[in-house]
Formats: sequence, structure tokens, C-alpha cells
Amino acid sequence: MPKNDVAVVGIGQTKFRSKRRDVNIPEMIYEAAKMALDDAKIEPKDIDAIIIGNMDHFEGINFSELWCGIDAAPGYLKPVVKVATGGTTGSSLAICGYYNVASGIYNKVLVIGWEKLNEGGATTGIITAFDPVWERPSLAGALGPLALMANTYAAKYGITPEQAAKVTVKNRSNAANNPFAHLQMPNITVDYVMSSQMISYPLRLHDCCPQSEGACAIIYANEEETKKVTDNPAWIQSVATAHYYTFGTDTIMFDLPSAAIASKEAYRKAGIKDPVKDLDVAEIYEPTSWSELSWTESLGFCKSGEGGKILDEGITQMGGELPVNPSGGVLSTNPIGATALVRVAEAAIQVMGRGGKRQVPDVEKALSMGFGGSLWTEILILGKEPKR
Amino acid sequence: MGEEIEKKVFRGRIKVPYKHTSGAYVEKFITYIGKNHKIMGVKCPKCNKVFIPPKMICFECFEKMEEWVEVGNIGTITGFTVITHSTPVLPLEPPFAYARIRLEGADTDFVHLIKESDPSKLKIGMKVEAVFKEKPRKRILDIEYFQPI
Amino acid sequence: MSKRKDKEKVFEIKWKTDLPYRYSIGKLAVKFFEELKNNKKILGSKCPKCGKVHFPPRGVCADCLVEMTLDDMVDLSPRGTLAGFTVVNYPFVDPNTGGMRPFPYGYAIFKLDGADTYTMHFLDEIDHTKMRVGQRVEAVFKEERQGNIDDIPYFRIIKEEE
Amino acid sequence: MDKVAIVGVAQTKYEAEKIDQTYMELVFEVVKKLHNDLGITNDDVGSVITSSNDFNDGRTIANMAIQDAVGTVGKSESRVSGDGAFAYVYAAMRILSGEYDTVMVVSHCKCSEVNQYLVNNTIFDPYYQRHLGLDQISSAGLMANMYMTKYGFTEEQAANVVVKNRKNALNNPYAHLRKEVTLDEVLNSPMMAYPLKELEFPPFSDGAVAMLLTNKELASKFTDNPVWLKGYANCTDAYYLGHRTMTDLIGLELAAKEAYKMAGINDPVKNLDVAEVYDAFSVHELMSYEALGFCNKGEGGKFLDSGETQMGGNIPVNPSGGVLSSNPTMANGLIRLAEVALQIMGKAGKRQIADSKLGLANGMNGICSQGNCVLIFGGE
Repeated sequence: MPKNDVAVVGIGQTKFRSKRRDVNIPEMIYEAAKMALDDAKIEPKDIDAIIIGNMDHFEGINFSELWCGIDAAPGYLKPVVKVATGGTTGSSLAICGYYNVASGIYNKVLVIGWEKLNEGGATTGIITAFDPVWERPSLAGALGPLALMANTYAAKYGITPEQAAKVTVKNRSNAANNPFAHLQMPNITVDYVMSSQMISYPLRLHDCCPQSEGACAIIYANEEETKKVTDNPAWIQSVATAHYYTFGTDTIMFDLPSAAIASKEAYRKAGIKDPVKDLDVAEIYEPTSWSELSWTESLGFCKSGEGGKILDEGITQMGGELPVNPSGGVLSTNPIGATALVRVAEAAIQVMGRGGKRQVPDVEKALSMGFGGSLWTEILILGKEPKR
Repeated sequence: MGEEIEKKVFRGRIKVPYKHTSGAYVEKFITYIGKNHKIMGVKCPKCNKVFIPPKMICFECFEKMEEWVEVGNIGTITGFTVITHSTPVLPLEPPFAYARIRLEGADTDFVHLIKESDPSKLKIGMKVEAVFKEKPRKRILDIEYFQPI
Repeated sequence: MSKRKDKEKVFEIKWKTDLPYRYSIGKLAVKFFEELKNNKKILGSKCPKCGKVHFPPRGVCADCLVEMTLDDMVDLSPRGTLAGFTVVNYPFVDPNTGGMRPFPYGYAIFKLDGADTYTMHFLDEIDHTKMRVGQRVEAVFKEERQGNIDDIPYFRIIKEEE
Repeated sequence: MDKVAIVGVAQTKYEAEKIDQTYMELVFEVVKKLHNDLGITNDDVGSVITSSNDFNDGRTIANMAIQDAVGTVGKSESRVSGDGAFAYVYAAMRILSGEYDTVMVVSHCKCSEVNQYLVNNTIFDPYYQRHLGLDQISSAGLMANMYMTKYGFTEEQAANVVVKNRKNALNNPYAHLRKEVTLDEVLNSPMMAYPLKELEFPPFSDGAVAMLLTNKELASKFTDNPVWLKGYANCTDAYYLGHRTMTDLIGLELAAKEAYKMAGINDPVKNLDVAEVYDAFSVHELMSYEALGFCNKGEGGKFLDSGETQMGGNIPVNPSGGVLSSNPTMANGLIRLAEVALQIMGKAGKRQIADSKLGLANGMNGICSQGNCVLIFGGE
């Protein structure tokens, strides 16, 4: 059991868009940080530490935390630390913030994930994440490998493009109820997705996540500080991380081994036997429609190959047994450095019952997932009750 | 020997043309330099400090700053150095000087260039004046350098 | 892929990052490219403890946390089995050049006969209807080789009748 | 504060270039050394925190390149994108949270693979500072000149820091530069960023460092003299150079005060037995004496001349030879911690300070001490 229970007491998100023409990087981050501070009713000077991160070569700013931690967040004369692990940056930030408080070293910590993707470009940045000799010459960012794996997955379990398209339809109609989401398509149809331009077979444009600009901030507090500011926090019940090999290609990405390992550990720590029964909502990391089908299997929501089935049976729809991505997910919003932190924030919003039109009724336990690097997964489970 | 080394390494590069949205504060500061040869700062409503270069947040008070204040084109040197090492991103041929300058009316210093290669010719407290570029290119170097007066 | 709706002038500050790197490739890769250049051979590295054959070759077996040296390098067949395929059909800036990478191009993940890890590389086909998981693929070697990854410009699909 | 111990450290030799090693192999060397020294296997390691920099390694997610070498297939690893000392702090937090019994910290850096001036130039923002071509050398010159002008002390005092540290490095088998320099050699080396000359700047080095942390219960299983964390603080100064008091290291000063309070130190020179300070350039160590409260403001030069920070002094500073002798940039902070740990464990060989009980180490991020963490370690 950790020394100190840790709760999310404040949340801030910018309205995610393809291009924020009106603000520069610190000004964009300030929006989310200020919103989280106001939400938590905590004075900027009372924040003990700031954990902030993005992916360096997307915007080309080295030690970006030393600029943004001071000019966008109340970091002056305080600890400002950068954690960055690729697509999992957001969840790594959330987990680092959790340990900052669970260790008892700090009481109130501000965690910020951000990305201004269109200043440099996602695919260009992602290519630089891989081996310069063996992988970069042919790599086409994340979408290339994700397309390869979608074909592997399709061949193995007979999954059809229509089943994949239904994920986009579910998530982007969910996003219509989420004021922060980038792509909101209330009347999207399978045909609309199936007729969009072929990007990288079998991935069409609307099978893929967008490039978004925006920031997300959450504030953690220990038990004592939490009581002072809210009686409706979201407690962190368990965190788990599973990394994998250096070369992303050593294994097949569909049926994601690290998701199976990390989710089992997170479930064990949070006392979850059957995720579909014991969890009330899940915010997972789906860069493509196909990813959600396969990775709900790796997360133990169903047996291998049945990701399409549980979607068709409505289990993962709003109103189903385990709604997945009421926020619209990554398919609707993808500011990579913030994406996995948005999952944590949205899970917290569901636990706090503040989801508005996207709220799942009486949520006790929510799962959030980060994916990135060479097939890494991070899980945080949030709940209404503290661990003890 | 060079041939041996080349076998052991891969000559790669990270080459990306970044385009950074400036935001209102950078736009006004850079535009005023280019168009009006004026240097604009912003004032914090709480501690009344005038910041050069200008930005949205006063980091001491964590307050949004909205009041613009024109500062002088003349200032005093509060620190300087003369560099001799060359790098691919230097705006001038070394040796030349970097100086910290406190412009009249500003409460913070501002680092820029001085075309001086002999440190004995520069002193803390000296007066310097901004020299503006004829054809501005929307960047901080639209002030080409500062000139001792 | 975002549409350029209202292209009103955004005040932007431009910065062309150009960082040249001299990446060390390690002794095993030096040997790999030597053999590739001189003898058209493809080498992997085999873990002395668990026997897992890694391609591309590398200095550490992650499962056993054991070193792999030049003595652990093994010959691999230039043929393999296709595990996944796609046709990359979207524009992006290639950070190696700062310019756009030409597309479309075929892209495959396959496991070479004798290897225990998968690998991704260019494929000579750009019509996805001609690709199928399970097809056999083969490395295509340049005649004039320099000892770098371009010595195998792409893999080709071995037609059934061959 | 609860207990967390360093139970073992490992370092590679620091040198100008390790051209035959990939990042994976470099990190594997130091991880294997740590495992062998402690007689442990990968199963004894609960989770791993690494530190690296994407600009220096030429790779976004730089820790991806070393995954195979840190043994985290299916295990938890995270990466602090900054100096290794900050990664130690995150690892200590994982132990103190009670969720991990052992955590390994690894930091690596190869300065030989990229132009270090270019990498440091990218720390400056693209709007107001980067086009000026600023880097760590020009900023150091600016700081040194302001400091020396304000407190009026001599180039000899600054140069003597280099002489001291380079002499200490002779006793450090890991050090990159293990050749003494005389005062004249330093003073006559070509001027680089007035008033700093070439030899007043550190070399560029390749290398890696690792250490294992455990909780109180497991510490004795690994070592007879664990090194306990007694005090810690972290403070970040303003970002723009012009917004900082560059004549004093305010961030380091505030961090030191807080760390001393936590460790119950009221007179650092008396209470501490050894200090490994981040000497980014000659004058920087003198400024650090003042910020760390070893002496009053402006008396850094005098304090050096007094011999207090020499090997025989009351507070020997940088027995390892410091950054001025070995500079694998991103690993510098963790090397400071490792060297203090070796002193307290009595394993510092020829550079051992007799019965060191309490030591200080500090890490730095960014330009001219913008990000500072100060850590106090003790034997009991």
C-alpha cells in the first residue's frame, strides 16, 4: 500500500484543434494549467512541484519544461521536471506525479502534458523516435506500422474494415458530447469512414487519429490536502507500466503483449477480477480504429479476436456494460504529449460524475490507458474510494 | 583512418523546418521592431514590473499581463561577453559580443548582440542603442545589434 | 491531413533545425554491412543463452540480459514470410532529408527464415491487392553495394509459381 | 522522512568517444557492471528510471534505444528527460511510496555524436533567443563576467578551480581527463567566452552511470554501508537569461537551504564531509560555494584560496575531478551522486576522504543552473 493515497482534485484541458493560430506554446499550456488550478481552487503558489512533458522533436524545443514550466505554469523557484516517453508521455507524467505525492515528498503536484503538433509534424517527429540505421529509412511514422499490423490482425481473426469503421463511428459520435474534443462528428456513418481516402491500406483517413494541438493538466493532492478542496475527487487506485523491446518490430503489435501485462498488474493492485464487470468505464489509447478492436482484447475485455464482437454487441458502446472512450478517444483528439494524460483526466471526470453529456451513469472505477514507444502500455485505474 | 571511422558510424540528421505560431505578444514585439523601430514591453498588473522581452505571464506573480509599455531604444550594459568559438548558428562572424541590456523604462534585462570583438572596449554601465535592420525578416534579429553610444 | 481552411496569415517564427549526428552502429552492424557488401549475406545475432536469433543483429539479448558478440552472429536466409503489409500513401517530411519522402511505396513486416524477430522494410509492390499475409518474400540485393541499408533497396514477393 | 538507500553504483570509463558502442551497448556495460558488483540478476530489480536527452541522442524517445539493456521487457521503466540526478529523485520516490523495494537508475550520454553547441542552442526559445546563436559557452561567459565584475575577483582564482579538479581526477580511474594542468596553462589557453578560456570549460565526454536503490528492509541484503537520502530539494530559476540574477545562483541557493533544513544541517562546511558540485565551468564552482552557503556572497575565490575545498580541507569539493574532468552532460548529476555514495561507502579508492559520514551532491538542468536539485546523503 502506498504511504499516501493520491487523488485527482483539479483538471484542465484546452479545446483541442488541428492548429492553434492564436497562441504560442506557453500561452496554450497556460490555458490548461490555469483551468486545473481554478478547478482545484488551489493557489498557484501552493503547488509543490510541476511534472510536464511533450515529445522533443515534434516542436524542436530542448528542455521545453524549463521554458514552459516558468512561463505557462507556476514553476518559478519550484521543482520542474520533464518526463517524456513517446505516446505514453501523458500516462508517464501521470504516474510520475502520482509517485511524487504517494512518496510523501510533495503534497500538491501539477502534471501537464502538451503538444503543438503542427509546428513540426507528427509523422516527421515519430520517425526520429526509431533506429536511424535499421528503421528510419523506411518508417512512415506510426501509421505505417499500425497499417501493417491491422493486416496481420485481419488475416488472423477475419476482422473486416466495416468492424474497424464502427470504432470511429462510436468514438467520433461520443466526441460530439465532449466540448474539448478535436473532431466531433455526431452523424458520422460507417459509409463515411469507408469512403474516406486510403492512407495506408487498410487504414483510411477516418480510421486514423488526427494531429491535434492542445494541453491537458491535472492536479494531484494527498489525502489531507484533498479534503481541504473537494469531497468529490478521483482517487488513484493502481498504476502499472510495461515496456518491451527496443525494436518495435521484434513482436507483432496486434494483441499487444505490454497491454496484457500492464493491465493484469493494474487489475491485481486495484482488486479487479473481471474488467468488464468490475470497471464502469474505460478510456483507452486507440491511434487507429483497428487498435481499439485488438487492444480491448489485450486489456482482457474479451477473448482474442472478439474485439469486433463486443463492439457489435454494444458492450463498449455508451449504455453498454463497459463503455469505451466516452470522450471520443484518440481517434477524435491526438495531441501526442497530452493524449495519454487526457485519458487519465477523462477517467477522473467520469469518476467525479462531471462528464455532462458524455457521463456514464454512477461510475465507481475507471481505467485509463497510455500507449507509445516500442509497444509500451501504461495503465492507471481511478476510483471513488481511496485504496485503503 | 577516416575510412575506418566511416564504417563504424551512420551519418544521420534530424532536419525539420519548424513553423512556430508566435502568439499576440511575440507578434506585437517583433512587428513593432520591424515596422516602427520601437521596442515594446508588457507590465504586470500586480508587481508593476515591465518585462522585456514581453510575454503573457509574469512568472513571479503568475498573472496575465495586458498593459503594453514602450521602452527606450537606448539602454545600459549590465553584463557582456565576447565569444571566439564558431558554431553553425551564429548570426555574426566571431569574435563578437553578447550583452545583457537594461533598456530605459524596462525592469528586466534583455540579451542581444554587440559588434565588438575587444572586451576592453566594453564596460558594464555603458550606454548602447538599438540598430534596426533595413529589411525586417520577422525575427529578433530585426534589431541587428546594439551600438555603444 | 488537416484542411487548410482559412489560410489567413499566421504570424510565425521559422526555425530550420538541422542537427547532423554521427551515430555509432556497433561492431555487429559493421560486420553485417561488410558481409552484405562483400558476400550478399544477411547476418543475425543469436543469444548464447536462449538461442533467440535477432534480426537486425544487436549487442544485447533483452530476454536474458546477455551480451551478443561477433561470435554469436549467424547466417540468415534472404527469404522470409510476410506477416503484414501496407502501401504507404500519405505525404510527410522525412527528417533524414528535411524534404518530402516520395510515396506511395510498399512496406512490409516479415520474419526471415531462421530469425525469431520480425523486421520491416520496403516492398517492391504498391498494389495491396497483390499482397497477402503468408506470402514468401526475398531480399533484392543491389549489384553495386556500398555497405549500407540501401544495398537491399527492397524485398520482393515471390510469386507462387516460382 | 522515510528511508531510501543507495546500495551500489557503477560507472563506465569517461572518454572522448566510445565509437564502437551503440547507446544500447554503452548502457548494457554499466548495468552489467552494477549487477555483477552487487551479485544480483534482473529479477532483483523492481523497476527502472533512466535519464537521457532526445536532442543529444538524436532520437525522440531516447530511452527506447536502451530498453533491451536495462532489462525491462514486460517491466516498468520511465524516463526523466534531464540530468541523471533528477532521475534518482523519481526513483527514490518510487521506493518511498512503498510500491517498489528496489529501483535501478541509469543515465547515459555521448557528447561525441553531435555538435554540442547546436544541441545547447536548441534550449533557447525560437522567438527571442535562439536566432542570436546563444549556447552554453556564451551564456557561461556572460555569467562569469557579471559575477567577477560584481564581486571583483581574479582570473587566477577561477583558473585555480580547474587546477584543483584536474589534480583530483588523477585519483579517479573513471575520469576522462587524467592529466594535471598548471595555473599558467589554464590562464594561457585561448580565450573562448571572455573572461573564460578554453581550459575553464569541461571536455565533451561519452559515458554512463547506474545505481541501485532499495528500501530500509532490503538495504543490508546488498551492502554493509547503505547510503541514505537525508535531504532533498529542487528549485527552478527564471527561463530568459535577462530575467535572472546571473551574479548569484538563486535556484541552487534556495534548493540548498531547503535540503539542509530537511537534513538538519546548519553549518554545511562543518557538518558535511564531502561535496560533489556540478562545476559546469571554472567560475561556476566558485559561485556554487556561495550558493551552497560554504562562504559568504562574493567570497568564493577567497574560499578556494583558503584550501578548504582541497582534498585536505574541511569540505573537499569534487574529489572525483568534477565535470571539468569528465562531462558526459546528461549523466553529470548522477555521477555526482555516485561519487558521494562511493565516499560514504568508503569505496572511493585513492580519492577517498577519510570517514565521510555526510555528503552533498547537486544536479543541474538547462543553461547556467536554471534547474537545480541538491541532495544530502548520510551513512546512518
